[in-house]
Amino acid sequence: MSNIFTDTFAWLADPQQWSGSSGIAVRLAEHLQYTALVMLIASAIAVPIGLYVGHTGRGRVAVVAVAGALRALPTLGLLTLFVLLAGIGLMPPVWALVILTVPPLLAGTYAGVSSVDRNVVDAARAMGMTELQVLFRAEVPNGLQVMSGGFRTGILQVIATVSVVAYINLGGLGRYLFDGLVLSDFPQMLGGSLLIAGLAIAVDLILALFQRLFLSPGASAKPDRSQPAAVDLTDPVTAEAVVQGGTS
Amino acid sequence: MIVFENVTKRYQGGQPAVDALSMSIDKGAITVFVGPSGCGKTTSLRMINRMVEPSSGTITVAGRNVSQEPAARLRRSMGYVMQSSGLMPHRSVLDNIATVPRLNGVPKAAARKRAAELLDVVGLAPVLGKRYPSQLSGGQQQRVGVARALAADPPVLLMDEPFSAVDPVVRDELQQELLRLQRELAKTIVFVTHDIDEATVLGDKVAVFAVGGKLAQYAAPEEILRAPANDFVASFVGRDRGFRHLAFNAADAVRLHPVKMVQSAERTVADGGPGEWALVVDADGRPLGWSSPRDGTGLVPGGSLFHRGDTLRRALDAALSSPSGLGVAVDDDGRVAGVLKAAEVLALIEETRQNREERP
Amino acid sequence: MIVFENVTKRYQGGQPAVDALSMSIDKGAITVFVGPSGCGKTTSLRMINRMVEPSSGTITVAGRNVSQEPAARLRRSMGYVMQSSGLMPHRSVLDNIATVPRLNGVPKAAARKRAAELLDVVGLAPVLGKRYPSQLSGGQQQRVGVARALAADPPVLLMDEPFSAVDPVVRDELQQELLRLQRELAKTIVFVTHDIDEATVLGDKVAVFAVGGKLAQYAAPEEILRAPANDFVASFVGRDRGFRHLAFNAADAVRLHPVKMVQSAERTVADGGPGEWALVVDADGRPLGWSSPRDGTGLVPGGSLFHRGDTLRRALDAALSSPSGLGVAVDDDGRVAGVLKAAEVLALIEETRQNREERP
Amino acid sequence: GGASDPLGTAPATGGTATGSALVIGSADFPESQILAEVYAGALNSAGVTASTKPNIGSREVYFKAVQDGSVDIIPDYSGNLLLHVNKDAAEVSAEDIFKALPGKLPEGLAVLEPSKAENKDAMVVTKATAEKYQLKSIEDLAKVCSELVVGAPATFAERAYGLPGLKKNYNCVPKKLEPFSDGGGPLTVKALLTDQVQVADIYTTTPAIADNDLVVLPDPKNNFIAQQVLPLYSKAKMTDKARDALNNVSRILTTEDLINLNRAVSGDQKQNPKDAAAAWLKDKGIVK
Amino acid sequence: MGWFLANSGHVFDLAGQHLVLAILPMVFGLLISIPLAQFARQNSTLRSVVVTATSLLYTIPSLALFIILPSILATRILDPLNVVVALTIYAVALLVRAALDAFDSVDDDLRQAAVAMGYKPAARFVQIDLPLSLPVLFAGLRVVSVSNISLVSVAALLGIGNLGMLFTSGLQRDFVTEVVVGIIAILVLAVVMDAVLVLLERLLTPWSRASTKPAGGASA
Ligand SMILES: Nc1ncnc2c1ncn2[C@@H]1O[C@H](COP(=O)(O)OP(=O)(O)OP(=O)(O)O)[C@@H](O)[C@H]1O
Ligand SMILES: Nc1ncnc2c1ncn2[C@@H]1O[C@H](COP(=O)(O)OP(=O)(O)OP(=O)(O)O)[C@@H](O)[C@H]1O
Ligand SMILES: C[N+](C)(C)CC(=O)O
Ligand SMILES: [Mg+2]
Ligand SMILES: [Mg+2]
Repeated sequence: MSNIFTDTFAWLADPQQWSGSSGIAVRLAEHLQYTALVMLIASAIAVPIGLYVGHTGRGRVAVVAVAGALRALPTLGLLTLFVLLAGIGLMPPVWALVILTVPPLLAGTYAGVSSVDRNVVDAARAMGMTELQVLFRAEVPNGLQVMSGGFRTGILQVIATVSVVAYINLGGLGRYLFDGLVLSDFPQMLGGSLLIAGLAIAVDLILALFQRLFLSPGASAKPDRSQPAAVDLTDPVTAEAVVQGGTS
Repeated sequence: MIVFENVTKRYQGGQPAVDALSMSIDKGAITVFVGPSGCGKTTSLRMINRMVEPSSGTITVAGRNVSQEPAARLRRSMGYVMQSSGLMPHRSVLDNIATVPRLNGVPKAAARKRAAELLDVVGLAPVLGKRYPSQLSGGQQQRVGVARALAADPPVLLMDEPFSAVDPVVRDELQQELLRLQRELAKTIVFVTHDIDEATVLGDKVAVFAVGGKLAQYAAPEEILRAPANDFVASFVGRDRGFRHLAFNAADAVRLHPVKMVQSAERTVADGGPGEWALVVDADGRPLGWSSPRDGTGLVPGGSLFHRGDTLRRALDAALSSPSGLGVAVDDDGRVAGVLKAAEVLALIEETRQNREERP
Repeated sequence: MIVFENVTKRYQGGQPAVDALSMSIDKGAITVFVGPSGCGKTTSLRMINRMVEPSSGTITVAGRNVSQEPAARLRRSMGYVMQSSGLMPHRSVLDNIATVPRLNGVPKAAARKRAAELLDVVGLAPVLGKRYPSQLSGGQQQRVGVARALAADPPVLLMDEPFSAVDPVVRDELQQELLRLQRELAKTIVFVTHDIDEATVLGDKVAVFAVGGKLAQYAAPEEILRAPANDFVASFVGRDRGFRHLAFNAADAVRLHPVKMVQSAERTVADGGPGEWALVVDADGRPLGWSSPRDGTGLVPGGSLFHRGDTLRRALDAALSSPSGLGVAVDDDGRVAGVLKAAEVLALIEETRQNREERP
Repeated sequence: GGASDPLGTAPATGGTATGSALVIGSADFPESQILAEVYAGALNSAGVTASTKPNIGSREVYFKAVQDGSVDIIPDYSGNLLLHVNKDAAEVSAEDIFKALPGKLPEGLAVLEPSKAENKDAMVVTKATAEKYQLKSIEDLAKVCSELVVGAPATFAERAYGLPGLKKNYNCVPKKLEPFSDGGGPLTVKALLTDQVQVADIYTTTPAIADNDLVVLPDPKNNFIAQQVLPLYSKAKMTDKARDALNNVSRILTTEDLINLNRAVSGDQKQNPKDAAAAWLKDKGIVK
Repeated sequence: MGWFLANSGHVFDLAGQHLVLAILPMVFGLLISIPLAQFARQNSTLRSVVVTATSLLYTIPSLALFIILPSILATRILDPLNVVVALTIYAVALLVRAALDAFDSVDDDLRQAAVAMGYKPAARFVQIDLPLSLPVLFAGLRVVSVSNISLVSVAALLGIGNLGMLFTSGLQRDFVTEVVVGIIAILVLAVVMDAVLVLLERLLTPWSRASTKPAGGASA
């Protein structure tokens, strides 16, 4: 049992595993492609709705309900359903993942916009900003902190769950889990898991860096929060708690 | 300049927040809306720049019906300052001040330059311009709020309890600063507060609102203190209105008497011999305290000081607070100019009252 | 009863928040700590019940060094009230009040019974006992906070700006209520505020703290207003201290004069003939306003009223705020008892001052 | 292994050999589940209490499950079972394989009599593909192998009969292996029909072969060795009564039965495996 | 519908197993997260370490965890314990954060008031901090509940009984109805669990429903 770990590292260190059409490099690239595609589609759906609801406060209840329902849909079930209905291919799994990702993005965007101090919004309006200006010059820049929290939660979920999607016949790092599983090849599975976790962490660190670089230090100054985590990996609950807390 | 005509605001299905308000706000003056919590002050103020739309009635600014103007443009023509400064946390102080000029299409560099000037106008150091709002104290934030409201040089300034979140000392400072600014700029300012003291200090005219959005009295502050229109106003104005009202009468006519003075350095046990209070002063003639008629050594702390140009209120307080019964008057350099007597101040007060009686 | 001996508190690596404080707090009296923000009032207060541990020095309560007592037990022996009422939102009002007795092991029923009594003591209706704190107004919450602090009948009550979050009218009420309670209960109360008015109204003794945690003056409020120990205290005490100080002198000796009165119902145009102000009263003899010497019909609003037992401050304000120059004095039923003249009040003030001068 | 089951959702697997209920496992494809139900039905009818634990996974997983006592019996296929326990086994015929098995199975495991029913992996193409490349048998694949994508379970890459076998026996190295997780099920068939893969590894008992007019390429080199259905069991809990009941099933079961059972479950009827098994058991008179 | 009626016993059976697999991790997750969060509150370094570490857990793919756990726990591959442990790990990843937020949501003045009244730390935690943090804690718990119920289905890939089996079986049999029934059943479970949690929260926090408007001044 102890040699599982040494075997895993041997597997990871083997240059042969990294090259070729089913090598780690290709799998990694596939994994990122799926993730990017899913995030793109999910953002295109969730962000405008989140901005609208956050800005106007209209449809809040509906959005919370829909986001909750989407969250309850099992990705594996959707995946099977879509594949059975539409056949194999790239898009059915992608849609299943999009449905998984919309709730955190929606919740994050909505919570981000509505987390902005109402006085700031009021002042913006009183200064003569149009509604769009209020949204993009006051609400979005100040809500970005929370919004990117939702985005990071979403992207982490996608990266982790793309692996489940390999169950059908997509590539990505999840292949190592399934191939390893049917063959009882534990080093391969463990290696695949480590790669996925590593990818998630790396992506999150990069996003954190972006956040630090592009977010106004004024907007992120949270004097009341004792201290943010060194690696603020994911904040799946807070953004959603803001949304959910409002309903109960 | 700003005219309310029979304006009523009713939020969804409730009692009126503002009830048939008709009033006319003077150009170039400070008009203060004051009243207890929930009486419709904010609502009235916000109807001026259409942050709230009236349920009925019309509001005109400089003769133009506000409801005919595009809301965003209307708002840019009026500065707005509120209790929580409402500064954009993600922008530097300079950029905050530059907001409205930027919305009006002023180039960035020019807007920043103007912002830097305004920083000086509101009495803030230039270095603060680069900070973020969260890095300023509450009082500084409010000054930035005022600067921002002034940036586009709007003729009208709407201020909703702008100073109520800062501590009393800073509030005093900000009030004086506002009065100083107003002397230079002569804007039409509508100022909301629930503090009657602030209202009487700042207002050229004061509108007292009663609960239910009714205008209870609208007059000069002096008149409101002297002659509250009804019990509601009287009780709102509070108990000390006799004293406070004195603040509206200059004490120029009060007589200053000479007083025995000793330089602190020259004092001996014998000084201020029995039966007479002597004022102890420093080398420049600034008052330090009193020397009691029975004790030449101890320094008795003095009362409040009366500065040349102060009001009857200060004059009387100076006399009443002095251990010798003699109020110390000082000149602009803080040097003793003489002493005043309570009885004489009172006589002056009575005279003022009788003059008022003669031309009511 | 509570003694600070050379107590210093330094939070991690900073300037002292409290600096070498030595003072002795009287048993059964209200001692007020007052001073600007950050001057160490709260820190000093909290060292008494060990919410904060001193860096050096000792504090004794009734002769026992607090640092020798188990903290939890010590705290249960002192009531504590703070600005935000600190009520437990998840417990009913009664259960909130019963907290400390319950911690002391009093059975639930007995603790609730005691809580119900206390509800009455602080002037709250019994029905409120079943509510949650969020269902009370701010003022009611503070009353519950006081009741809770009193529940275990502790000899000492620590109060940290308990009334600063409620509006001025309610604050007045709460202050009066506290004074009434204290007359009955005679606790040792340490009360923190940054409002010098509140300090002078409530305090048997007032400790003025200066920034840096230094005790600037510790004396009776009357003395602090009359003779501030230094410029800091004088400026902190503020400009109106001449008037405010008058609040410490009873006006029992002031002479009441008769005044011409007309019943409101009986007024005619001729009333109050030329040259004389007449007081318009209702059928019960309560003042309604003045009838001017030149106009028999109009009702001129009256000034503030002087109630029997009020201080010189009220007496003078009544005279100064009256349009006739005559302050209206009323008895306990609000009926006119006579009028008083400003000059006579002033004479009384001067007399008081001279008496003080004679026995310094 | 050895942690006790705290949930009670899995049937008890306690060590006493007599009288305790038997657990029949199954692999992660419908036929195996049907067979498990058939075994369980037959056992119950013979008075041996048996329950099923379907869908365990691939052989690597369920073999361990039998070893560690999670299940007691599982329907398996003789050839693949032998290859699983002996990677280098050279046996090809049904008899040889069955003979070789007992010697290779680990301590505590054994197999019962095999049935005539057989289900092997097979290389299947569409009629169009067969015509296009003139494919008569797997041997013909060799020439065009490098142009073709093979659809198969991921394990096909490693199995003796999989890519290694194709290369060794037929010198066929496909362009790509497209892995499918449905064990030659509907996805694989769909991929084949839509030409996403040109060759698919589909079990010979799959009704879809006949239903879609697919061509099973003959296997002259016996790359796909005999695969008779037979029960693999853990000796610990086997009783004579149970043994007789299972042997009785194996005596009756044919390949045709398998295809029909599969059609009942995966075809339009969508019978659940248990019902399909029950119907068959009744039909054959095993259950009255 | 017909298929569901014919197989309702089977579906309910799976739903039962599904529910057990979803609920146990929530309970264990809470039992672990609350003390962990309370421990992490001690200082900001500890806090960021704990938050970071638990967040990392969330990045492990569930499938990988189901597979790897047996070799770590020495459980059998089919042991539902693997699923329970894996989902407990995810629950902890979410709940530690939620619990920290929940404890932060308690007004510090209240804590001070409790200390000033002479509460000892343990009593204060149980009587003040815990009840008052319930609303935020429940918000987190509701997220975990939905997420767990959905994640349990992945365990079907390993043959561990739950509603996810309807997906694997539906896929192999090309049977959409079965998959749809599975999805709906999971949705129903999630909704029911959510309703139960909301109800539970209401029962546990009667004060939060009290109207915040002071109803009529009844002070004397
Ligand atoms: N957006 C709103 N919707 C409904 N009612 C409102 C709204 N804004 C204000 N009100 C109600 O209208 C009345 C007047 O409110 P307004 O804010 O104008 O009072 P205010 O005098 O400014 O009080 P304060 O001193 O507390 O700021 C109040 O009863 C308030 O509850
Ligand atoms: N827990 C703490 N850690 C570090 N510094 C503190 C702490 N509490 C108070 N201080 C500092 O000690 C000084 C005195 O604080 P304290 O709260 O006693 O003042 P205060 O007189 O009560 O002020 P306020 O009127 O604002 O309540 C301040 O400079 C404050 O910043
Ligand atoms: C790791 N997650 C639990 C986030 C997702 C999954 O693997 O299904
Ligand atoms: Mg307002
Ligand atoms: Mg304090």
